[in-house]
Parts: sequence; C-alpha cells; structure tokens
Amino acid sequence: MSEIKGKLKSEIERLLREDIVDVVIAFRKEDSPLRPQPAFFRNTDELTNLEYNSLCQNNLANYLTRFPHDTRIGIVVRGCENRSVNALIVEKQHQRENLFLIGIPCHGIVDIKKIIKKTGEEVTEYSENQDEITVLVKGQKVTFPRKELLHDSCLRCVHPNPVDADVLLGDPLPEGDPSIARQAVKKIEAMDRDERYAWFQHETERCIRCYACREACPMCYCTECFVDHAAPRWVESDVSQGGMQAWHIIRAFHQTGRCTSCGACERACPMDIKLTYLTEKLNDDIREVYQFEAGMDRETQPPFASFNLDDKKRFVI
Amino acid sequence: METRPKIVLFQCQWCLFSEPDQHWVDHELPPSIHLVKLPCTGRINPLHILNAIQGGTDGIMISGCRPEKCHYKEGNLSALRQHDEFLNFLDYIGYEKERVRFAWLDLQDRGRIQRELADFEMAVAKLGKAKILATRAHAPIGGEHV
Amino acid sequence: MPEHDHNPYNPIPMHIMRAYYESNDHSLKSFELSFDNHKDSEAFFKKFNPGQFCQLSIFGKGEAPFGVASAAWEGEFVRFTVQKLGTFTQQIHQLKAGDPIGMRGPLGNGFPIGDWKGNNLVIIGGGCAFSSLYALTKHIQEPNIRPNFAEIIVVYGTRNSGLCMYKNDIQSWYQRKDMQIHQAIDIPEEGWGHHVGYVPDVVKDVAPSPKNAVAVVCGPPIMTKFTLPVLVELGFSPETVFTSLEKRMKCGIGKCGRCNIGSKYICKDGPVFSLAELQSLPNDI
Amino acid sequence: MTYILKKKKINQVLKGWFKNYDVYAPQKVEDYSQFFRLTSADDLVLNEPHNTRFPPKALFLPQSESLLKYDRKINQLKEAIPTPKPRIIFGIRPCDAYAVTLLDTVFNTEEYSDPYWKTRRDATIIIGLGCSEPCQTCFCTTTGQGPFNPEGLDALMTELEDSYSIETFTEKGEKLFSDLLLASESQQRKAQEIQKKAVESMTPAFDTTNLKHNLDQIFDSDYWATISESCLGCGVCTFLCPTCFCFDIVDEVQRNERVRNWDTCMFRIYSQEASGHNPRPTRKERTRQRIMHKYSYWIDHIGEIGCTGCGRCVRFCPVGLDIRAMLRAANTFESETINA
Repeated sequence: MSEIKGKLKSEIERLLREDIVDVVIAFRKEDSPLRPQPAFFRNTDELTNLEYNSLCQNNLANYLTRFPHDTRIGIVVRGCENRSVNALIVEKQHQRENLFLIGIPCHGIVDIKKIIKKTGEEVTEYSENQDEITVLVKGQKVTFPRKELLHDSCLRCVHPNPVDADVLLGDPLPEGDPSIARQAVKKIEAMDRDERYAWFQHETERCIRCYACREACPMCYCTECFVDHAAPRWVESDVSQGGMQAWHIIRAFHQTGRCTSCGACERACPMDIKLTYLTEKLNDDIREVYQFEAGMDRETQPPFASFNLDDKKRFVI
Repeated sequence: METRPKIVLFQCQWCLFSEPDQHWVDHELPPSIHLVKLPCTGRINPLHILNAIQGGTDGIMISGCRPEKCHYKEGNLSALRQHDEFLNFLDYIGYEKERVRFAWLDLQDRGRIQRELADFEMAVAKLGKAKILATRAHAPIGGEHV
Repeated sequence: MPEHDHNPYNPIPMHIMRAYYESNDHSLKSFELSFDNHKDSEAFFKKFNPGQFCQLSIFGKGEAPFGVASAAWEGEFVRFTVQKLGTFTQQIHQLKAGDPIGMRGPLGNGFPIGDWKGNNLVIIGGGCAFSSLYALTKHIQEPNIRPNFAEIIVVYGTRNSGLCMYKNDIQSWYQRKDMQIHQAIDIPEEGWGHHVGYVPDVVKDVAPSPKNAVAVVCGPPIMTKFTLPVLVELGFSPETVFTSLEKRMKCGIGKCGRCNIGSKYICKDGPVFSLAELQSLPNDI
Repeated sequence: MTYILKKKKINQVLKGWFKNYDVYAPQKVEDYSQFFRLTSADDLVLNEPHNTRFPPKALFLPQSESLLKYDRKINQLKEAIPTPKPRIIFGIRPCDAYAVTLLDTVFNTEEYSDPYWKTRRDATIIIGLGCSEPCQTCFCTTTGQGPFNPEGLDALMTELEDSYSIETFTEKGEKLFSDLLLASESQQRKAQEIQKKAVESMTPAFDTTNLKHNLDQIFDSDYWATISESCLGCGVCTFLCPTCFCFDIVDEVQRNERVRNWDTCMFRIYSQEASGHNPRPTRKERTRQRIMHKYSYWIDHIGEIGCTGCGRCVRFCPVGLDIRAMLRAANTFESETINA
C-alpha cells in the first residue's frame, strides 16, 4: 500500500511542477496516525505531509464546489469519489476539463470508530496491506483482518475502481457483489411496519442536528438548505421528534439518484446514526426502477431530472 | 374511529373540468377535509406531504390532471417520479402508504372527485388514527425530557 | 421560581396606540406602543435611556430588535420606526392601532448622555437608523435637560425627501433658536431647499467644530464608515465620537452569543460604542 | 470528608436516592454513553474510557427547550419555566462539571439571570468521577484544570480497585454520603497516588502563556484561512462542546411555542443578517470566532480559558481537525502583519 503513496506523491509533484493544476486535493498526516486530514497542496514542498491510507475517510469531491469553475484542480479519487465528481459535473458544479482525477482503486475505508472500539485511542502507529491492518497500541502490535475494520458502507461497495480517472495508480480491483450490497436494506425491508418505524425512530432520535452529514456530503451543496429556510418553515427547528425525522427523510430523499454510496455522511455523524440505510434504499429503488446509478458517467441526468409517460405508477388510482 | 378521519386534499387548480365539481371542492367540502389548492401537482414538494403527515392528518389525497392534459405540459409528470419514490420511501421507514392516494382526473370524470374522496375516507377510516410519523406535539415544559 | 416579571425572555404585553407611515413609499412605519400594565411602564422608564433598543415580539412570528424612537417626556408610550425588510418586519407593518404586541426592553446601554454634560452635540444620522438619534434629540429638547448641553447641530440625510422620517417635527426644528438642523438628500429634487449630497460630504460642509464637542453617528454601515474619518479629520478625538452598531441578535441580554464581537456583546455592552472602543474591537463587523 | 463506596453497593445507594431525587447518570447508547435519567440502577455505566459523547451541559441547557407557550387567539403567554425535582448528576467527568461553572458566568449574571438555567442549577447536586486514565485526546491539564479538578463538583469519586473513594466538598455532597464509611488513611493515600499519576500522565498539549496575545495578534492574518481550509462547517465541535452556549430563539408556529435551540457560530446562517450582509461569510471567519471566543474573549470576560480540554471536538471532527494542533500553530505563526 505504501507504494501507492509514493506514486501519488510523484504524480502530485508532476502536476504541480508542470503547472497542470492550481491545487491538488488530497490528504495529509496529522499528529494522531488515526486522523489524516483533507489537505490542499499548492506547491511541492508541502508534500512531505502527504498521506494516503485507508484511514482517509472523507469524500474529497466535497471540496470541489468551494472552488470557482475555472480553478484547475487535481483531486485524489477512489471509486465513490470519482462517481461523486461525475455527479457534480452532471449538475454543472465544475468543469471536467479543469479537473485532473488521480484515481486509486480502493480497498475500502477503515472505520476509525471500529479501531477505537477494539483498541482504545492510544494508537501510535498504523500500517496496512490489502488484507490486514496493524496498529501499535501502548507499545503492542495488534493485527486485524481488514474486513473486520472496514466501514459498513465500504463492505457494501460495488464499484471500488474510479470510472473516469485521468491516471490510475494501482491495479483495478474486482467489482463487489451487488447482492451483498443490498443485504442491509433487505434486512430492514423484511421487518414489519412497526419494527421499521421503531428502527427509524431509534436512529433519528439520537440526531443532534449538527448537519455534519450534510456538510460531509459532496452532493449537499445548496446555498440555503431546506432546514435553514425560515419563511415558511417546513421543518421544526428543534430536536423534537418531528424536526429530526423530517430532516432525515428529506435529506435522504434529496439524494435520490444522486447519492454515490460513499458513506461520508455516516462516517461524519458524531452520534453513529446509520444514515446510509436510508440513502441505500433509495439507491436500490433507483437502480431497480430506472436502471440508474449516480456518477457512473458524466452525461446521464439523474432520474428525477427527467420523466416519461411510461413511468412506474405505484400510487396512482 | 368516532370522528371522521382528517384528510388533506392537494388539488391542482386545473384538474376539475366541471364547474360543479370545483364549486363543491371550494365550498362544500366536509370540515374534516382540508383543501390545499395548487397551480399544478408539479408544485407539490415532498415537504408538503410530510408536513401534512407530521401535523397528524390521517390521509392525503392528491388530485391532478392526466399526464397528457397537464396545463403546464409536463408538470404532473415531473412530480410523479418524485411522489412515487417518496411514498415508497415513507413505506420503507414504516409509514402506511395506503394513507396517500394520487388521483388522475380526466375530462369525462365528472363527479369522480366526490366518489374518490368518499372511497378514500372509508379506506382511511378503516386504518384508524394515523400514528406513524405524526409527531407534532408541544415540547415538554422547559424541555424536561432530557 | 422567579416571579413573572423576572423572566427576561417574557415579552411585556403592549398595545399599538398609533401606527402611521413615515415615508412616502410606505417602507417605513412608526408605531406608538402603550403599556397594558402601569407596573411595566414604571419599570421601563426607570431604565430607559435614548439609544437603547427593544425586542418587539409577535406570538407565532418571532422577535426582532428595534431602536426606540421616542423620549420619556413625550408621554407614557414607546415609539418604534420599522423598515419593511424581511418577513418579520412585514408582519409588523400589517399591525394597526389597537393590535396587541409584545416588547422586551429596554435593552443595551444607550447613549452616555450623563458624560456629555456641558458639551456641544453633533448629531449625524442617515436613513432609518436616524430613529435612535431622533430619540436622543427629543430627549435633549426637554426644557429641563436642554441647559445641560451647549450648541446642538443635527445632520440628517436620506436618499430622497420622501424617505425623510418625522417630517413635521423636523420642520419645526428649523424655527428653534437652540439648535441647528441640516437635512440632506442624495439626489437633487425640485423644491428641496436644503443640502444635496451624501452625509459625509454634508458633514464636511457643515464642519462642526470639535472643540468641546461630542459627535454621534448612526446610519447605514457605508455611511458610518465614511463619516467617521471625516470627523477625525475635523479634529474629533475617537473618544468623542459615538456610533450605534447593529448585528443579528436573539436574546438581547448577552446570553445567546450571537452578537459577540471580540469581548463585547452588542446587545449588552452596546449598541452604542465610542470610536475608541470600536477601534479596540477586532475587525469582525 | 472522604468516604468509601464499595462498587457492589452502588446500586443500593442509587436506589436509595431514587426516592427523593432524579438521578442522571451515563447510560449506554449504541457505542457511546450519554446522560439520561436513571430508571434502573443497572443502566449505569461508569467504565467508559471517555466522557459521555453528548455533553452534560444539556442537563442545564437542553438542546431544545420551550421558553414560553402562548395562545395566539387571546394573545396570552404561558410560562414554561421548569420546576425540576431535586436532581443528582452522578459520574460526570471533572472537565464537564467545570464547564458548568463557566456557563454560570454567562447564564447566572446579576443583571440578567436566566430562570431556565437557574432553576435547574439550583436543584442539582453534581458528583464527579475523576479520570484515572486520561485519554490521548484529552488536554485538561493544559487548559488549567486536571483529571481530578474539584471545581463545580459537590463530591469527587476516585476509582480504587473494588471501591470508589469519595471526597465531598459541599454540604449538599456531604449529606448524600454521610452514611458511608470513612476512607482509611491508606485508602486516601491510594486515591491521591492515582490522582497524581493521572495528572503526571498528561503532557501539555500547547503553551497557554502567550496564547491569547498571539491569537489577538494574528486576528487579521491568513492563519485562519490555513487552518480552516478543510473545515466542513458542521456543528459537531460546538454542539459537543461542554462550554459552547450559543442559542437561537425560534417561534414554532404550529406548536404555539417559542423555543430555544443550540446554535453554532460554525453555520453560515448564524450571523446572516436580514439585510443580506453576513459579517462572517466564510469558514475562515467562523473558525476564527470559535477559537477566539474560547481562547481570547473568555479570558477578557472572566480571566479563564473557555475550554475545559474535554477533547470531544478533537475526537469527533469529521475531517480530523485538532484544536490542539491549531493552537500550537497559532503560537508559532508568523505572518507578514506581525513582522510589519
């Protein structure tokens, strides 16, 4: 895995040196090995801090919308990030010709909360290969199979490879199994109505409305979010049941046909709410009904942006 | 249910082709039915539906023109995909999807709105009072729920 | 449990006594509010000082802060001039005489009038922010208070003559021997017999002497921004120039943290600050 | 006085309190703990390595609470000031208890006392649990307290092997434990050793001597743009912070009540004015406000740093921003504005 980091470094160096891009969005080391941070490289001497491993848990496409369209951006993309970039391009949030996508086939993001749950947070060293994660905790080396530590949404990943990268670092990986991907949602669908609602209540009542899910999501780029809208106020402003349920229903629903299943919302949530269980359901539906997956290319409009007479009508009388 | 179920009717202002029907909807709806008149069903946002549900309505009826007859050419079609998916999603989190109906009315459907509403009211009455997602309530005094 | 009137979040019940438009385009409307309970009125006037503001409150609509535009001697009422700007002010504009309304206040520090004894006062205002200065001018016009100050110069600028507030009263100020009034509009108009130009330029023309004088500036941020240097140029020291800040506020009592600038809360430590104080605050306005 | 409470007797003690008090204690939710009212003594969890994820300030300043209710038809308001039963907060970490004393200086001032805060505060006894093994993300000794800081506590527990030694500081605290056996001298010594060891295990995270001065100096510099570049602008750091107190007042029209909700300077709409002007338009200004408020403005107000080093913002920042690293950078930052 560390050879990827070397390749990435020389690639970024090249992009900056040859003035192909103005800024490269990647990750950098922080004091704690568990928390690498999104970083913006503008010249090559900052690159000593460059980091790339499976702990890099943010979706970097999120930062694209902060830049003017004419900024030439190099960006590290894994499978889901590439799809997010595509989805943003479909929605005209940046221009493809001003982007340079450095693709990395992804072995899955390691969930820092799972590590801490197993070892505590006194982790001083971290290393990984394709199958195993090794951490140094209070002077002791502990090794886990990668599968045990992967984030839930990465366990369900179907497309680990970037679909539209300008350069691909590392060999493409086999596609994931869609039937596994659907298990999470299937499990909930199998419950009866009251159980489903109880589950939904249990998830949403922990929400503190910090909107980390919104801010971490590349597709949530609205200048004014519907919850911030004061006149009329459609969603109760407080942490009452109604306010929180409405937030989660509509947030997920606004992602219909746009969500790329990256799981960034869930990883950002400080209260461990299983946000992807909502968006995954919508993704499944969209796949089934409209044969569409967000971000697989940069032309196809999401289903809600188009319509035709033969659309499925499940509720019309 | 002892009292009649509370129903919200979202009505596209173009969908009732006969004058008596529109007059009935505008002036003679029973008090248990709350009318929300819209320029087109395409104007309905999932938030509107959710807001009605959270406010404790027992059933939601949406009446609109047939797709070919939309006053704005394709407004109701653009809404259809969203509403279809939205209700399916509400069902996923436990809401009774039978509580929402989408009626497409046509030129010859004179008097149909009354029939559909009566039929819907009966169906909703059978389901009983809506509890799921009906969440609007006073906060406990001084937020004592912590 | 504290008594009812100790809860600083409870609005005092008031009624609208009079409501009238101030500007020709109906964007500015004045409301004179009377107290439902005499007790509240006593408490209010015990604390009241021109330059302070109140939170007006309509149940179901919300609250917003407005500067008081009346002086205590005018009578047992409180005047506010409200500019129609957002959703809440639109709601307020719909109110008419006899309607109930809630009020919390007076809030904030107000003008340090006590410190200005014996000084000349230069009062410079622009737009609807003049309302607090109107309160100040009315206050010092009271026969018992007037001898505390020497010369009084008022400069009041608006975009056009139609937007000028308190027209009749201000017209009568021209007859007064104990004060000077300079009105200005931005663009020339037929029949306008006073200054034409932006407030900072008018101040330059009027050129009040800084000697033994205090200047008070209230207006839109852009006006304030350009007027303060003019005053400094004229020789006013930062300690003798005062202005009133506006910021988004909620609680009005220094708790909600919203109007925080540096170590000050605008609602509690302000809204009136001297230029010297402003210069010591971080550039976060 | 110092008492000894056997671990296996905790349940019995708690049950004794249930009669006269509402007891709030950490309980397990998913993979974390949060303060809730105990209904069964078995729900108590004291062995979590961290403090509760959701800050206990919510027990005094709930995230959402009704300020007043009203009847719009007759324009009449109804008070909504709480009337809490006497309460015990059991097992709070010293950093969070100290945070409550900091918030007292905001909500319980002479000029305006906040009745919602005050009634809850007056009805509450706070019993802390010191941290024998401070976490890597904690930095309470740096901000001037420590893992066994008694400020804001009525009693402080130190975990011994099969018991807790409980030091009481106030009459209220004393009253709760006076039935227990007094700690022996060796037990007291043991507790002191544990406390000392815990303090020594913590290394200073940043230098606070000139921090305020340094921050004030770089107010207009590009330091803020650098540190806030990857910030998402969510409310995790401020909502989980035990000393952040900003709130918003909103009329919930359909429910006929005026509520206040926590708010955060990290949101764009927080400072958005009706005129369209926003004094803090980007994440740079908003991050600056958050850090300056904690490390400079609090010092202006009460002479203390407004951070207790609880580490929540470090642990849960979605992009791994670490306030300690930011402050170290502030101490060493040299901008052109300073050199000029």
